[in-house]
Amino acid sequence: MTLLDQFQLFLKAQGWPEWAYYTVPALAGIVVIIGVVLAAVIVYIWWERRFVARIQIRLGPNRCGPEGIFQPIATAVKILLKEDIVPANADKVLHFIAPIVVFVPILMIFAVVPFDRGAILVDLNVGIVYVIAISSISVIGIFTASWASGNKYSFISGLRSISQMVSYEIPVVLSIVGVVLMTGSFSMIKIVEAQTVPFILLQPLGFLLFFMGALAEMNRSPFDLLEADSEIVAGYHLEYSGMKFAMFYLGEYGMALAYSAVITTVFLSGWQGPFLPGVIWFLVKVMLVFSVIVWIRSMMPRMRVDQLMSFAWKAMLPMALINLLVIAVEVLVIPSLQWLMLIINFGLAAVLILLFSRIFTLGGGRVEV
Amino acid sequence: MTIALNGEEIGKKLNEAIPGAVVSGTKTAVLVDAKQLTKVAEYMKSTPGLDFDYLTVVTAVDYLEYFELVYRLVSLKYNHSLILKTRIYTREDPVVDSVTPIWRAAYYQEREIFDLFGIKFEGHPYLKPLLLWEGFKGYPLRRDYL
Amino acid sequence: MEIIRPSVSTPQEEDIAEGQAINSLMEQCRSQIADPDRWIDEEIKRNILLTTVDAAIAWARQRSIFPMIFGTACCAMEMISASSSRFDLPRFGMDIIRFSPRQADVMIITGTITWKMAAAARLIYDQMPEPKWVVAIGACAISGGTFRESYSVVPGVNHIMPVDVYVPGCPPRPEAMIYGITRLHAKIVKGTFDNPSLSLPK
Amino acid sequence: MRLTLDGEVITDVEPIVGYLHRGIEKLAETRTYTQIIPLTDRLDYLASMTNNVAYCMAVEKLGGIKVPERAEYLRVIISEMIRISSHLMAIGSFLNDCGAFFTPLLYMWREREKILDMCDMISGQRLLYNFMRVGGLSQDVPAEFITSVKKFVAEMPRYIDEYNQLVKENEVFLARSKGVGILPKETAIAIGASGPVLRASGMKWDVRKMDPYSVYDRFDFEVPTGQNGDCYDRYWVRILEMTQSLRIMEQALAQLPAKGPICADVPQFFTLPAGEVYGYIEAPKGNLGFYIVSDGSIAPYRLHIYPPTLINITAFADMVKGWKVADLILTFGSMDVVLGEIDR
Amino acid sequence: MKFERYGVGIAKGLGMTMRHLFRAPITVQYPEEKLKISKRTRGNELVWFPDRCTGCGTCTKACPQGNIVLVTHRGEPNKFIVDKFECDTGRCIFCGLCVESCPYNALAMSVKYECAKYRRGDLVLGKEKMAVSAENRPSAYCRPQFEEGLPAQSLLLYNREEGGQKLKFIPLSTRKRGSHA
Repeated sequence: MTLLDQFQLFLKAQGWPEWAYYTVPALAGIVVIIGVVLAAVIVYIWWERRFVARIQIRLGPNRCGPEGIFQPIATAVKILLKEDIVPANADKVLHFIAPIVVFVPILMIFAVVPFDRGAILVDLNVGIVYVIAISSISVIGIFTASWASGNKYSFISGLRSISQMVSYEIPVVLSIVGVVLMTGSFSMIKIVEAQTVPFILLQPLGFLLFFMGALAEMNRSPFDLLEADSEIVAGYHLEYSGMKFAMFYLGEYGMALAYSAVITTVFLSGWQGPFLPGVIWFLVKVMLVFSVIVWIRSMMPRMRVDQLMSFAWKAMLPMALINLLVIAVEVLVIPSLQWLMLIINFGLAAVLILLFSRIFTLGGGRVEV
Repeated sequence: MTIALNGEEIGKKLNEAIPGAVVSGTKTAVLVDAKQLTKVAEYMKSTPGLDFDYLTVVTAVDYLEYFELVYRLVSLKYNHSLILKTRIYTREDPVVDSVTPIWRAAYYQEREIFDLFGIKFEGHPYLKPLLLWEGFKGYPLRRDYL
Repeated sequence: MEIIRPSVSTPQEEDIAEGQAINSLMEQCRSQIADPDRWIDEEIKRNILLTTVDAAIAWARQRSIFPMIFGTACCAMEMISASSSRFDLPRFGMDIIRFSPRQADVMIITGTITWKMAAAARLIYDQMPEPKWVVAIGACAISGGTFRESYSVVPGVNHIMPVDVYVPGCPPRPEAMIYGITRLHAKIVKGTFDNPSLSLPK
Repeated sequence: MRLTLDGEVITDVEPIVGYLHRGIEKLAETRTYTQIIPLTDRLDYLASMTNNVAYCMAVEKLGGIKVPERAEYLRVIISEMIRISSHLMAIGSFLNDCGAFFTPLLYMWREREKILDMCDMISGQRLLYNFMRVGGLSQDVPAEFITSVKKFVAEMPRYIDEYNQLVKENEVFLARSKGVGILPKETAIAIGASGPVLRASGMKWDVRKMDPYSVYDRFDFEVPTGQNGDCYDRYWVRILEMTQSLRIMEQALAQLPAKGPICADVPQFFTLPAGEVYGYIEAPKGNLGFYIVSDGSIAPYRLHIYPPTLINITAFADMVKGWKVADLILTFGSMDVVLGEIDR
Repeated sequence: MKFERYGVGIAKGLGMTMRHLFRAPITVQYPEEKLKISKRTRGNELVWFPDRCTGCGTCTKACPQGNIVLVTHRGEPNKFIVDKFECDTGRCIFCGLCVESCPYNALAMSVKYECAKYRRGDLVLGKEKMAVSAENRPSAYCRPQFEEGLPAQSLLLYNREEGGQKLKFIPLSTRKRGSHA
């Protein structure tokens, strides 16, 4: 029973017409979700700027409001009021559509993210599949943007984004399947409820693979090839300004937030935790995951395109498959002995990492021309 | 210590190997005939005992009557150096042989001289202005510019 | 003023086209562009009250400037110093350095602008969306500095674009640069600089 | 930089320079010998002290001016300090080109700020010092300078350790930089490369050792070399050179005469005997030379600057052909290119 | 290239950044707290002592780009009266050669560096603006006699206790509301 269902029943009891008690809760839920997500994005942008600044032994933005918390709002207002430029050789229609295609799916992911027990917009019984499906739509927007800009740097960025997304989708899905095997359901709520022990402990390797794949899918360092500013200036949103750029910008952080939320839900046992209310636990965990992403970003060099590809196909895919196989056997043979699973899976992670660091080579070659 | 070789002795040696190449040899430098420059350069690079494999500075000086090209050669093997000079006695369309095929170090420096002095280097693989843009009028480092 | 950029294919043609563009730009930019006087006259100022919305917009613009650092020479190093840990320009909300002119608000010209570079500088200035500002940092950007007599240096960047704030020095200290940025903030907020209440804390 | 690409693979590259060509050589013909010193500052603006030293040494060589002992030692200390700061900048921006989001750069910039502080103390400017004069230094250094340099020398090795921890063993960094952008030894010699670029290719050639100028023959230091000449070697050679610079500074501080004149008696406007001279030193970027032709007046007849970075990028096309665009950026970053010096 | 160290290198780097997270930031909050700059600083203006200047014009000769304009007429014996003394700080490179060359110590560098202006014309300094005053103080560049009045430089190298850069963390609540910067 989610909060929305309760709201619906309440309206029904008040004697509202039938169409109203379906639409009103849905609309209210959408508004709340969008509001919460945008507010969270703004807080997390501020958090990233301050956190990176502290790692870099400086202070970071601290002039807008207390400790600079209104900095992202100022940024947002300013960007919205900028002049909107469409380049002369751009594809006008696609140039307009692309930011929307990037931004909307990211909001849509949050529809199935449980913020608390029952605090979910819609409890789909294929929730996790929905997340994976929706999250890869925004790459189409990225590619559209890069094509429509009519700029060669943007286009390189778009090509990179497609190849990156296609290769990293597979290990991500395979590492999720391990979780699904253990839970026995695709539903996000069921996944959270199944985690008496967080799955990060039960499936360390799955978590690592999912985390790396997520980093690649949200174009964060060390996989931030799309916007490698030293190589291809600013990537796909090079030719965008004003509101459209704001959408890309929010989309970028929204994506990071969405993946943090999914990781929290799937591997860190979601809202569950002692003492505090569920939603606080959830937000704290999301913050933690996001901080780790920022932390990694602050010092990792960027990988090269071919190294990125070979890493996905030669290292992550076999590891994910072996992980899946072992978990399937475990679920079949010892479904109730979680402490044994824990030991086996940690051992497996260690062995596979050692093994692959021996046999795997990042392609570092010169292509003869 | 990099030993600066005596130009007089080298000049004598050079004149024996390539007759008529040396115009004069002073203590610090050897002045060679511009027409024999390629031959001299090859001799300098390949003769055992000289082995000038490392070309450092290539530059030109405008003395109004003539352009003087200066090459400073270093041998990493023997740690000695020599200054080689040659002169071009024309201001309109001066041409000299390029040493880029022998020492690649001269690649950019000859392009720069072409750009700023207007001296053409025959045999240079890619003789285009280096620092200034196409269509710049005049050669700024000549003494009569401006 | 317009820079002619014909479509070309081979490198040679490209070079020649670039040279033509530079020469035409040199012809066009013989005189200085007057400094933009965006402030309001005393007379009008008494009659116009800035609304809250305007104030909010000005606040947002002032607090989050995306700089387009057009750094060519020595002053660019001091500009990096100013945004590095010790002086930390990002405190003013300038930590997102966008390398794309489409998203930039202020073009910070640090270093000598040669005629060969001037065409690119002008192009980037044209590509920036309104509202936009230009800060010229260092003697070379302001007037050509010690290279002013040279055959290839633009005698002051105000020959090719209007400049809002001049920061003298060769190179100015990072503090001086930050002071210049705060002057720009003052200009953004009120569109004027004669208001004594705006003076910075000493 | 004009690139021809096949997908993301580079088929041809032609560095196009000259966007910062300011005509320093022409301007120098109209200025007196002292007035040229501020111009030389603006060549390699990350290491302007060494430019000053190179120019002053060339003039001193032609004029036969003897520099006092104390000035020589101070010159050595200051130019080694500047070498460290230049290398820090080079490594930091190289790591930044790798994509490390400014953090290593900012850590290195912290130490660079310390050096700039000390230069500020002696010369009054943070970047372009104009501190050397023909015949010595413009002013004596304050007493605090020596103590702060001693403190700097004492604590710098700790920071170098920190840098090594930060990225030296990072797998992604190794994968990106090892074996990338190889400059073989033969090519390096043929193109006349110098400085860390030449030494990373395995050639043990340092002007400070092979042709000691100033008082460098009195110090005991090593010349670090690499084996492969790839980006990683260039990075590593620079790190090692910083350690050697610290060693030199330590010895110079110990041998520094406590008192004495700091400048030979040279007036502000002076003439040199007619003639020509080539003076060169080992600048942080490589072999920096000044070729001066004098006609006996107060201004040089011709001043030519031999820029190490322009020469070092001669073989750049060979190094990156067949590699990806990302490698090009990395290789270019590892060459430590300063445009002020290339274009003059 | 193999991952030979099993990710240990990455972990080391992450540890290093984490260690820096708990170090004090080295930031100077510029408009509120100012670094004490070098005594010899070559600030971005010139200081002129009108009573000492004889109008000899050595500074104009020493200037590398001929930036100092000096117009005089003959007054008392051995002294010129300065009609116009002008320096375009927008063009000056603050090399200090004019200060160095002045035979009567009548010119010094200023300690001022907050000189940003809105108009190009404001950068040209005349006699009045360059004359020595309480705001326009000389620095000790080539003028060691002024060294005593200036504060000791705060170096990043030293900690606060040793008289180095002062790292006072200003909490935001104490800062004036609506203060500009």
